[in-house]
Amino acid sequence: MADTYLQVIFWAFFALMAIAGIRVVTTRNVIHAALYLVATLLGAASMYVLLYAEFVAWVQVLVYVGAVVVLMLFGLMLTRAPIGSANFDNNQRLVGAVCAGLLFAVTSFIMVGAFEGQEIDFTGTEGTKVQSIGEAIFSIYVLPFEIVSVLLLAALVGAVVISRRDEGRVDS
Amino acid sequence: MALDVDQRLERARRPGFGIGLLKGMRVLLKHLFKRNSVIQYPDVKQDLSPRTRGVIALKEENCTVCMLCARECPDWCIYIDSHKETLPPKREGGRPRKRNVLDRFAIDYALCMYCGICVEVCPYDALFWSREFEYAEYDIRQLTHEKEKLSDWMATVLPPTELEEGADIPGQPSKAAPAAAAATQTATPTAAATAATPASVTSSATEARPGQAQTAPREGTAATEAARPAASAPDAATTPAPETAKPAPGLAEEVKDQQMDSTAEARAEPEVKRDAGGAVEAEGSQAEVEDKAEAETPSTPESTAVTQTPPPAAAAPSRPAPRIEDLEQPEDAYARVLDEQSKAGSSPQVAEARAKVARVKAERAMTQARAAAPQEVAPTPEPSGAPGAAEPEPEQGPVAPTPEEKPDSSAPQAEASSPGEDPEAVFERVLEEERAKGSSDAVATARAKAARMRAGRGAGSAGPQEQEGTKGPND
Amino acid sequence: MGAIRGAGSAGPPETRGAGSAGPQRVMDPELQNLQDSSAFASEVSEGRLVTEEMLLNVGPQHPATHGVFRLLATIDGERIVRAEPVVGYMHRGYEKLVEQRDYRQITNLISRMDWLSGINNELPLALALEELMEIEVPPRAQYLRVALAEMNRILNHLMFFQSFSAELGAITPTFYAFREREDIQYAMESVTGGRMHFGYFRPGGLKEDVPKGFIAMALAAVRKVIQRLPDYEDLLTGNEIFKQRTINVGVLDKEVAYSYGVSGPIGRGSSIDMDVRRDEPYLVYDQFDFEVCNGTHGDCFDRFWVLLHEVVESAKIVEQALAGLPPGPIMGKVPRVVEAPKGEVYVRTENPLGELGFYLVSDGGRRPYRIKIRTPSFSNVSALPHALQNTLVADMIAILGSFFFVLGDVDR
Amino acid sequence: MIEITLTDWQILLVKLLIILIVVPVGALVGGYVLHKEMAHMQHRLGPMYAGGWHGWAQTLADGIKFAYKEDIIPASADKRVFSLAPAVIFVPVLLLYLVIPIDQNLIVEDLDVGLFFLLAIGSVGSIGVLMAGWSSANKYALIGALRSAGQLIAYELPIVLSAAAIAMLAGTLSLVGIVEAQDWPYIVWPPGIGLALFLLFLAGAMAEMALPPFDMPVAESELITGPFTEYTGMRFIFGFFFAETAHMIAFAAIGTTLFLGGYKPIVPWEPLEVIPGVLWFFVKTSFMVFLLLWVRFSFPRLREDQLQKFAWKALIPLSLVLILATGAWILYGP
Repeated sequence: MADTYLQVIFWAFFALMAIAGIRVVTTRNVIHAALYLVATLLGAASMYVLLYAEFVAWVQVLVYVGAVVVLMLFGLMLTRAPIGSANFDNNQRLVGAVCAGLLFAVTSFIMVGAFEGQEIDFTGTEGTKVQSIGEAIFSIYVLPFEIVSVLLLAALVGAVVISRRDEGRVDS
Repeated sequence: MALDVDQRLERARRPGFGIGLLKGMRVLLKHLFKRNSVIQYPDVKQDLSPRTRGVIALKEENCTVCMLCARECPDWCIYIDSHKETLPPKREGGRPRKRNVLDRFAIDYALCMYCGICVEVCPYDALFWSREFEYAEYDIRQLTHEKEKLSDWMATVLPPTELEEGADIPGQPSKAAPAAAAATQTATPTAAATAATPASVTSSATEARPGQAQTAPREGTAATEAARPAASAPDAATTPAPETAKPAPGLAEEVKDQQMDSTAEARAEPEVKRDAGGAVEAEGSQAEVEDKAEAETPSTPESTAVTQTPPPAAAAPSRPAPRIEDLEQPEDAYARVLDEQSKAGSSPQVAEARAKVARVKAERAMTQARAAAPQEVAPTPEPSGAPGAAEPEPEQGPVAPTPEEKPDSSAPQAEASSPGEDPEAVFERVLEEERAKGSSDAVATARAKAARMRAGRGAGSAGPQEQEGTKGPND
Repeated sequence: MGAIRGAGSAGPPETRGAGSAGPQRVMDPELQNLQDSSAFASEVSEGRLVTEEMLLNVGPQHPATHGVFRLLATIDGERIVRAEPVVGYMHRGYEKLVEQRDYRQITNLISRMDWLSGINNELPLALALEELMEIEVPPRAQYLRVALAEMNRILNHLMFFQSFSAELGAITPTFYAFREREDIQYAMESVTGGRMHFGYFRPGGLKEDVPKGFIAMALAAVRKVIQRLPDYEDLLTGNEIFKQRTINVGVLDKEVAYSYGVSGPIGRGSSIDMDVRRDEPYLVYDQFDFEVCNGTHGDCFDRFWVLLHEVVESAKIVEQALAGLPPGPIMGKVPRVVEAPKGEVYVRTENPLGELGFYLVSDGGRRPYRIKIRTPSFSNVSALPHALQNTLVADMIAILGSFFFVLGDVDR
Repeated sequence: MIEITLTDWQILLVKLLIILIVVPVGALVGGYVLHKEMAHMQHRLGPMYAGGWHGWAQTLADGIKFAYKEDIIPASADKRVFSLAPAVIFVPVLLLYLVIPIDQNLIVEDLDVGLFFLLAIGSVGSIGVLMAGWSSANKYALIGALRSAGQLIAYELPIVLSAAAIAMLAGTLSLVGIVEAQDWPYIVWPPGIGLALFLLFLAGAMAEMALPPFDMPVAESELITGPFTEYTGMRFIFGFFFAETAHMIAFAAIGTTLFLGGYKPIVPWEPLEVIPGVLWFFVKTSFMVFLLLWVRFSFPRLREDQLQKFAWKALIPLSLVLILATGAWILYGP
């Protein structure tokens, strides 16, 4: 029985994600696009929950919804945030579509190749333990983890450099 | 010194390390457990000062339609309508007289800025400040108070406060001792049953506070909220004039002049003349009513009692003094009127004020009935220049007009009691009396002049009618 | 909101995203002008990170302006580039109005000019008339005038603590200040009958003498304020957050303050050591012992500090005046009709907010020919642009609060 | 005795219903406490009339009043976003209550990653604030929203890091597990570090809820009501007042759970064990609410840049140091 429920919930969230995802790229209001993105991300989080990956789900919410999108909205509202529709179309739809399609194809190919034949065990209700994630990150994947942190640090430094360029403007 | 201040400032500017935050929190915690002093307003009312400018009350019978208030008002929010009435001559062969009759007196409180200039300029003490302030209305038109409503406010006017130590009270040494004596004299319960008692009591009360009586220009006192059963003599004597204690308007005018010092005398005379004139004029219109009242009231020529009857249109004409048992108890009257008014849809405060008026009326009626009870006639409290007698009359309080008898011991009564006296003699006698009392020269002279004038007018016809004429401007 | 141009890309403006190509966002005309201005253009052409300025109307209805006062602020993000005070929303034409009123009526009108210090408004008028009419005011009246004026000053300053702390976000001192005000107001009401608009001074003296018990009541009220001042020190002066918000914020230079005629506590905060009470004593101020408190830095903290300490000094004066209250009359020899003789006079007094001057020209009638009023708030407010430059929006609120002004006094 | 057997889903529904009732009621009570505590600290009485006894029904009356108010949406506002924003603010606050253990077994869902759930859900509300501020088409509202977002980004870190330290100490992310792992005396556990973490959490929580002295987003003297300037009626009360109070109580409960030993007795003394854990929890949460309000009424507000400086230069380094110290304690401590 639980399966039926899960099916219903899955398809509901799937529909939500699909619609929101389409609206992200078609809506004419950039803020609306960001808000649709929130819906998409929440849908993704719910998918993780359905996959018994609670921790990942809440990380998704905390990092993407709570921080990244907030930051995006912050930036958008600071810069160009007209109420009502505004056309940000720059006649590069075709290029965009090709790029997105390629990206999708490549990641799909890699993912399918990597996880071929593996199935998530839905019978056990344990799901993914925080402990196992921690162990995985800090043992098997410790190198990628460290590389990512270096990357983030570089991004941070870069941001500081860019933002410090206007030093002295206020004083002048 | 300056260096010290600078140093303190520098110390205050130094950065702290969180101690300041904790200190601030301590203050709040301290207050959390302190008993606080909030006054729960609609339930508990602050005891406002008698000088509080809450609402202006009108003592209608004192108004002579001189229009001074309306003219001086910076906001032009006072509306006065009047018409002239020609009265038949008082004596055979006299000139017909004219007098102003007040038709409308309204203050638009939506415009009023509560500066009090009207109260200040009123030469006849017809306007008073009351500390009532709760008369907000949903309809701005209701904020224009007509004279009936303004008269109702009179019930809430408080006696003025005593003055602070060292206040300049021209020529009025404290009369506390004689007043106290007078109070004890009259305070015997048996004496309370006489018509004259309230008069002597109130006058001695006035005496007890010579300060305001003399200096405060608007010595308007009221049967206020405090007009709680204060009919008994001891009460009246010990609490400063809870009932009524108001010098004649003429006196108040003199007092105003007093403050102007040297120029006072020069001005006092015309003022007083005007007073007297107004009084004489007033007398005529009320003649009929007063005659009636006079007939019913057991007043003797010697008694200081003078009928005071300025009935408003709505008020019942004076009737024979009823027996005490037939009268409504003051508290019952209060409750009844309050009930009626609230049923009639009056706003609560107006209803309350009217109820208070009713209560005062009922109390008056009781006192009166007691006085009129078939006992002996009131003894004159006048003999041998008792302070009460020579003191300006504590006229009827600034309560809404009531058809009632009010004993009145006024300065002019002196010549009234001896009708035939020569005006000059009156002048001399009153002057002497005033000096003996310790009045300042100016006051004494002014009073004496007033007395002379009255005597001069009254020389021809003695009797009750003339007495009415002496009671002061009454329009 | 100001748009950060090129926040994402540091390239020249033409290539900076498609945002400028599409339909434009709705823009203030003023903003459009700013964009066209040469300064902006040159900064853009240098390829630097430039932000657009935004015009923010603070007021005429805004909680921080306590009244109808408008501040036209050009802000860049949260930084104020320019600020221009716009006054006159409450202009009631007092100077013209009083020409149509006799002197008694003027007293009551003028009392409403600066509604927080009614007595202090009436005072210079009375003084001016007395000087013109050559009236000697009895000492009792003078002492009472001083006491009442200083009590009114305390009232005003308490109101300042109220509004200033509320503007900084501390709500609690607000209510404490009102509690303290209540006692003093009650004492003053028992004398004058009014709580804010007193109408008590008359040319030549006072309207009437004070009621019995007033001295005790007033002294108790004033002492209570002094007794409770440490609470304010703990809640505000010593508070680190308060210091952060006020120290070195909104500095008004002494020279600038001089050139704008800034006076009173705000001027003294900028170390303009001037107090009419001390420098040109009127009434009987020369008989009292009080200190004039000065700041040194001209920032919000110093202004607050000066005001706080003036309460103490005022309380001292009230105590001295009431303790030494001489007996006697309260009115000088004044003719029945107040008619100022032909002539002119300028009288200045120390209003709680600064120097209040009355220039009275009389043509000999019962009404003034002309009264020019020099109000302290007006001069103080004109110095605002200097104090506000290069501060943040949040600082603007603190500065507006520390430049305590009363709109009625600014606009008259 | 009738035995009622419910399926898991039904139990969950009942629990959700209880939350839906308890949270608004709690918010009402919290609002009343706020009024009263503020009033008494400020030498006033606060509400005294509504409902009779000490104005107990004041917040209810306020709510009813707001329900009757006209719902105004500004003409130039983005209507859909504008109407949706209060819900986006209020719903996450409701969700917070799902994982707070009121007693050992009295919890809607004892999530394995309960602590993480709290942090994640708590951060969603700020999107609602941004939506409200932007869609109002009002400069003040927008400034308020931006301040709010900046504040949230800055203070999310100290909260997460202090919570992480607690999780390290407890060795679990489950809230029940955390409570169970705490020993008396809770708050100074381990010595020094616990108290510092608690203060860190308090500062972060107050900043995230925009309570004074961190209330710049709604600073009424600067920005009127910040993002809620244009809101009226029910939207205002749900988006602003209700959410604020419910949020405050939720954070008080979280603080109780993480630092004060949750539903455990104040001191580990046999007779005190008899008192049900719910009461202990209630007492401790009340104390936390009192503390939050006390701080709230004591201080003026900081300036936005000062707040950022405080967060980035003081709180975040401090929390990193504390994490280190906690690790050291776990490794080398007793």
